Amino acid sequence: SGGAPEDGGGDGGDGGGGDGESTDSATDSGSETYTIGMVDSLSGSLSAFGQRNQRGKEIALDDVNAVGVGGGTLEISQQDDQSTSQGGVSAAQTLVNQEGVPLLIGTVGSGVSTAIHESVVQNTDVVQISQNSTSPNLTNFPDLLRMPPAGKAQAEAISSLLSEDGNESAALAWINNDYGQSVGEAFIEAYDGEIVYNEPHDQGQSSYSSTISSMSDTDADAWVFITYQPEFATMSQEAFDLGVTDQAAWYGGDSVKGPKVLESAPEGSLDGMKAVVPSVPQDAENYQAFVSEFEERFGEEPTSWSAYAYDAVIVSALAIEAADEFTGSALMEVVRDVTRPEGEEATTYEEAHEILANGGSPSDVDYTGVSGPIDLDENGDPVGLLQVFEVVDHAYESAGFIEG
Amino acid sequence: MTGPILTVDGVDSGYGEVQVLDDLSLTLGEGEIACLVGPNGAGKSTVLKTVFGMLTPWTGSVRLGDREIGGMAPEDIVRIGVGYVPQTENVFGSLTIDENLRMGGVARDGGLDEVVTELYDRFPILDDKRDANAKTLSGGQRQVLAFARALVMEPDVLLIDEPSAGLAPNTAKEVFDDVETVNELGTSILMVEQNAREGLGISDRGFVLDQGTVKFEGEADSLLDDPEVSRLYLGGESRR
Amino acid sequence: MSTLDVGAYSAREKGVVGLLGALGAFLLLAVVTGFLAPAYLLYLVGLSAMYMLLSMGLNVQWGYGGMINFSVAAFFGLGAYGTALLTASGSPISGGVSPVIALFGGLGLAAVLAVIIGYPTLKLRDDYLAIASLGLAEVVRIFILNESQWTAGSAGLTGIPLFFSDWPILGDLTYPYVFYVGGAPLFYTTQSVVTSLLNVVLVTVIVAAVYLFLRRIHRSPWGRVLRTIRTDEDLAETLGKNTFAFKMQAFVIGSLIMALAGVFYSHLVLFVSPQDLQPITTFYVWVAVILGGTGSDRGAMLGGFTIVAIQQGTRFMTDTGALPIGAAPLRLMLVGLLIIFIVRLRPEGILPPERELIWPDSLGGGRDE
Amino acid sequence: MAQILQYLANGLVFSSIIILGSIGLSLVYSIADFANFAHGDTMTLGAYGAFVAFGVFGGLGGTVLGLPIGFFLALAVGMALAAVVAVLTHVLVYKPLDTDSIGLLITSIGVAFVYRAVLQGTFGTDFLQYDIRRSGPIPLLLDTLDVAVTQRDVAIIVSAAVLVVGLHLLLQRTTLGRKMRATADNPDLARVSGIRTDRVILVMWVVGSALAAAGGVFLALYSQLDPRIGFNILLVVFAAVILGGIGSVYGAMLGGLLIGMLHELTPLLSDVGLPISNAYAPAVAFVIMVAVLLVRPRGIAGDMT
Amino acid sequence: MSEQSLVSDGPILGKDDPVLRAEGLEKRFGGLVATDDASIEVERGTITGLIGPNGAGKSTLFNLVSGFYEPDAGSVSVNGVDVTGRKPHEIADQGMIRTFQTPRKPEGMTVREALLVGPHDQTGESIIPLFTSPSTVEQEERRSLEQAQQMLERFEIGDLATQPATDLSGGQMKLVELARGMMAEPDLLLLDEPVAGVNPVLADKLAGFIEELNEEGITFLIIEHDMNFIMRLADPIIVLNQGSVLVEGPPEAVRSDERVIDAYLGGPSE
Ligand SMILES: Nc1ncnc2c1ncn2[C@@H]1O[C@H](COP(=O)(O)OP(=O)(O)OP(=O)(O)O)[C@@H](O)[C@H]1O
Ligand SMILES: Nc1ncnc2c1ncn2[C@@H]1O[C@H](COP(=O)(O)OP(=O)(O)OP(=O)(O)O)[C@@H](O)[C@H]1O
Ligand SMILES: [Mg+2]
Ligand SMILES: [Mg+2]
Repeated sequence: SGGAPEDGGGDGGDGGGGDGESTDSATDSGSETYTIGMVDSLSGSLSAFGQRNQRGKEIALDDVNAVGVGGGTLEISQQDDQSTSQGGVSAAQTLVNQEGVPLLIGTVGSGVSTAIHESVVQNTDVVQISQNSTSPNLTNFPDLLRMPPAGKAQAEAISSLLSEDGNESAALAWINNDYGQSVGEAFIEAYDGEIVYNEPHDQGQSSYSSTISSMSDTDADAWVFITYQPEFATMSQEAFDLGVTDQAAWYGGDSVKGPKVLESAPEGSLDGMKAVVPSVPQDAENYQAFVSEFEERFGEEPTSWSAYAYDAVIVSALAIEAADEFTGSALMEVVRDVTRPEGEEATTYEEAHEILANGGSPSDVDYTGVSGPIDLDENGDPVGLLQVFEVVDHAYESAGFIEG
Repeated sequence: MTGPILTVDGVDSGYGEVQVLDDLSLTLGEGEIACLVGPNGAGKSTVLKTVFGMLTPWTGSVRLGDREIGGMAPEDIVRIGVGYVPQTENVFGSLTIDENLRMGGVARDGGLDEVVTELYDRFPILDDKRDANAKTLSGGQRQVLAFARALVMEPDVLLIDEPSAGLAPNTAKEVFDDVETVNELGTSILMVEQNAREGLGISDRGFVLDQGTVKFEGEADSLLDDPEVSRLYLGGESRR
Repeated sequence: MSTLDVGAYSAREKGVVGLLGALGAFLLLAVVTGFLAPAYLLYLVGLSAMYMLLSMGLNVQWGYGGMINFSVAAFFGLGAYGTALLTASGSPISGGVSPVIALFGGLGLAAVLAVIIGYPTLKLRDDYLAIASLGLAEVVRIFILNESQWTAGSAGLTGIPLFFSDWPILGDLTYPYVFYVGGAPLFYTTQSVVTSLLNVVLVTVIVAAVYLFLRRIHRSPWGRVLRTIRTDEDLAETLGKNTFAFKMQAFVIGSLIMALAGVFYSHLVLFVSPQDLQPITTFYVWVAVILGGTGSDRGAMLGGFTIVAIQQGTRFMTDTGALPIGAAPLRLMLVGLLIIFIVRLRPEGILPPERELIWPDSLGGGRDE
Repeated sequence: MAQILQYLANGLVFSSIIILGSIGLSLVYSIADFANFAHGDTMTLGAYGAFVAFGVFGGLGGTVLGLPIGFFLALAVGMALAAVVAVLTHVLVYKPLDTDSIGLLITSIGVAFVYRAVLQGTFGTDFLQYDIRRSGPIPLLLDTLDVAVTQRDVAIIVSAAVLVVGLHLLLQRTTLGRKMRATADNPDLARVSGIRTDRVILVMWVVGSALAAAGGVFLALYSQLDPRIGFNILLVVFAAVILGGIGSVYGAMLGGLLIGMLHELTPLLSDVGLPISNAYAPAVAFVIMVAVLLVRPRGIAGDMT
Repeated sequence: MSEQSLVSDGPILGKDDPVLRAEGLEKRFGGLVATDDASIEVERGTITGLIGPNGAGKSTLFNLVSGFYEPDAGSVSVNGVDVTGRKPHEIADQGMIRTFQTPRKPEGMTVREALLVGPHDQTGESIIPLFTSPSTVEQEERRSLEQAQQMLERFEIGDLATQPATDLSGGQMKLVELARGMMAEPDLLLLDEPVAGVNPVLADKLAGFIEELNEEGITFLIIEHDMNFIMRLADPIIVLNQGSVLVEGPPEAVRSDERVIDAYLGGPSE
């Protein structure tokens, strides 16, 4: 039963919980407020991601509260991590130690998420779900959950795509942070062709022409970009300006795909590029609904980052709904279960909530989100479904799916 | 001599909250050279700074002719015909001699080139170094430059703070001669001089300042002859 | 300012002391009434103390000797990395060393780098030193970022133990999460108050020791020579002072104090990454020193505290739950405006150095700070 | 050979942007006597100003240097906006302050935060772009010299050159340059000489921020626009100013050219047998900068005026 | 030497016990030769005067011997130690201290504090003794403080002791500059126009003070344009012109030397 933090315990009600007891107190008290925390990159170098997160979160919060959670409403207390680990730790300290939230969504940067986990969350009664961190390193912290699949699967997918397409050598440019480094390493490990160029680049530079020039100096069959959208946008423009866009086949990870990238690239310059992106089938109903809602509100297509943030909120809400009490340990017990395939598939919060409200146990639900099947494993990583996109006539087209 | 061209009347002034001038009054007659002498820290430089708008008088008035100039900004005071040679930091170190002189004349309407040429004639020491940065000048050369810079405006009233400090005897003589020449050409001069005997020697009138007030004033010659003034403020003999 | 106030506490200082007292009382009240969680307060105290150390370190360099050092973050980072590389379970080179020994590792690393950076750059003047040190700090950061075989690169270092983890009694105290009094949890808290308390004790001891040390060396002929160098190096040289040696001493001492802050940070936050060496930390420390009052040790401490108050306080001003999109910019703006206003209202800093650098006892009694 | 030419061409474009930024910074540095950390955000401000204006004028027909005329109008608007904001900031923030150069520096960090907060609050943090088509390398140069240079590159270089020459004429043909230097050297004496230092300082802000804005606009044109572009490039601009020698406008230009080039030429190091990764490009630029400073402790143009 | 009443052409070299010996010093600034084969010796125990027209190279000579400029040619030795090319503080360590023609302004220091920097080799200038022997430091400080106060009183600026050293009149700054140099108690003190801008009555008193110090064993080399002052104090007087030594000799003889009158005094001296 979803007790409020104040009374710290289940207060009974009807409906089934994980142990057969009630989880829904909607009937006796309809005004409980469950406050969870969210650390997001609202300023600093990752704030563009943070901003997308905010949009996903807003929609999710509305979706949850339209139905209700634990008989009450969900509230998210939010803090900015300034895209730095120091900022992230302070943000999490405020939420966890001052406000006492039992569940913390956070955060974008893999390094920052790790910092929060190490210094605030570990050994405490708090569940942490990262909305955006993809570094394979996070797999080493089983109690640090996350929404996006580890970059490793992606890297492997890219590498097999490369081989399938008959590329015998590759030039790899990766962004110099935890994400780029670890995905890059995973790619190198997986790829059996020759790596002829393998260099990091710093985030937020105004020019990457030296990177592009160096890549074009190699005779690699394929260029692989493990970087973020603004950086990739700059690179693709510079490549176009240098007239080397056709020199090799281009591949990229999730973070280089986005409407903005296409918008900013000269017409046709990216045609033929392939990007591997964690996703649900595009035609899935819930995803379509999310897209149209998103477009209506913000006037643009969502990226996968917004979808992860959306799902992070939904999964948290489901955990609250399913848990006996509103404490970290109780939430931790159920949070994985609500996402796993044992149960009945639910593609929206409403559906999932219904199952739980009707007495379903946590494992009776298999929430499949707008970002993918989720299915959190014992390491806290989701099992992602990966989708390959190819740029055709200056638009992304799905070119099939790969199991993560 | 007609009425005073410059009148300082009952002025209190100072730095921040520290008062230096205490109800100080003095006048400079048209066409006169007047010399301020007194111990170090008496407030001589402060008088000039107050007249020239570097400091605002706390009370009292400063008048140029009939016009009140107390509290006016220096850049405006220059434009109504007053020139000033500060005691320290009186040249633009990173500008050349030529630029220094031309900066002296930014408020001129025209004829800058002529005046500057004339000044080079008058001070060959500067002519040799037109394009040298002023910070490379020797102490004495700097002093001459500072004096010349103020002359570019051909002011009606010139305030000079210790024109002879650091000058070799021959150069000092030249500068005093120049002060006299400028004066003869119609500029009234209020001068501070530690080389008191020489300074009073070329002056019409003198003021002895001590602790922010005028202790003695009168004809320059009578001050020079006054034994008490001599003993307290002027020292035994001429310093050159 | 007419005369330098060489007497007892000025009205301004009394004001500041009063204000601090009031603030302390307020915080205490907040804890007692449950508005402020003790664990969080202790974290803030730790963070403030860390910034105090950084500010005191920079104050030695800039406030005493006029060296515009823009590599604060690098020395902070070296201290943090030094101890982390030696103690962390995730360290690629060593790990498992006792934090007490690692402390000296961090300091040693910082001292070596201080000499390496200082040697060429301390000959430069003012702003040239600023940019040179900033540049070299970037080099250090880029090195740590890229040489992952030694530093774990951008992934950062995890598994750093608490400082007292291997101490006989204190080490065992570190993991009860909740304090029970008569079976009921005393605090609603999720992280160990004990751990935080130990951190605070540790850092208080460090801050106090550093402060006492600095107070002695500052108001001494040594500090006076540095102050002379600060305004006019040539003057100090003519008087036979080996200005380079003095500057190097101050630079190394300052850097060591910054590294000390880094060591503490490592064991407070238990995670370090190259991000911690971003120049933004340097800017914040500069702001702290200037706001506190350049050249004043107490000012530096107060500045360190102030900067944390600004950073964390603005968190609460905007922390209204359902945040509008503009929350982050709003906070950024608040921080910016606060900085502008403090400089406007207190151009000399909150606690400017008002005393002469003359050995206190030699002026006769009652002159101590 | 073509390789080197290509790097040089890249360097020239990048340098043009840095130069525009560094001139303004250098002016403020010498005349207002502080390191203005809000300068990068002034660049960003100009770029956003032009972005909004381009939305209005973008449709205007005709092209100059391959860019729509509307772009140049927008550029002018961006420059004007930055100038107005800088003047306002001077009047409201810096002028009333009674502090030294470091106090001003710290204040400018606060100012930078405020600028950035406004931009971020208004436009969000995601990146934007001027809606101008890219046309790829100019075929003639590609065929003859095997160097890829776009019309856009040329436009940036030419516009920067025009602005720099314009500034040069302004400084040389009028007494403004001298008045600025006199004011920088000794403000009191400048006033004593009759220079209206208040006005000189205003003009300095106008010129410096307008040029910064131009740099910001070109930077955004070159890559893309987000609230941090100016701040991200600030360190490099500072390096250029210091390398050139503080207070020397021409030194700043030289420093800008050098730093921009160094930044783009790092890949050449591996060609000459120094296997230094591109990741060390900024580090290499900084190390070379420090090395230059050791030889010339007051910058390249150290004692030049 | 003392018997000789005629002035010598060029410098008098080969003195018995020179504290400072500069030989063939040359310094060029671009095309300009500021110092040209200048040699001087300063005999221990004397007050040696250095005069010459503005721009003759006097201050440049000071800068050369004190290590602020690197000579293009020539050598400098202090107390018999060759110090050519050494850093200023190393030369100061040999027992020679100089003052500046344009007084330095130690910001943020009080007048007495500025004076306390003067004494050489203070125990408290090293960090360790601050902790190991604080009492020695304290004693030294007390002594210096007392000395500083006395000095300021002699210079008639005793009441300024706790004023900021930057808020002074032009003449007061010169006095502080002079007093600080004296605090160092060197073997040789180089004074660059110590009384320019100083009130003549006070200048007389200072002359007396310098004589006292000289009797206590400090040697002086003084640049000064104030004839009254330098003629009273100095013997011998060296005249520098266009970068090299024109003549050297006892004051009266120098004063009446044609060449000196031509180049420097300009017309018959009073
Ligand atoms: N900038 C300043 N700030 C504060 N006090 C000052 C400042 N300048 C001078 N004073 C003080 O004001 C008093 C008068 O100084 P002023 O410069 O007018 O003296 P002066 O008569 O010109 O002396 P001198 O002959 O030494 O130049 C002195 O006691 C001095 O200490
Ligand atoms: N740093 C420098 N760069 C260029 N020229 C210089 C420099 N320093 C001095 N000079 C020149 O060298 C000559 C000698 O200058 P110096 O300062 O030694 O003269 P001085 O004898 O001390 O004169 P004064 O009595 O006026 O102080 C002057 O012509 C001066 O302009
Ligand atoms: Mg005076
Ligand atoms: Mg001289």
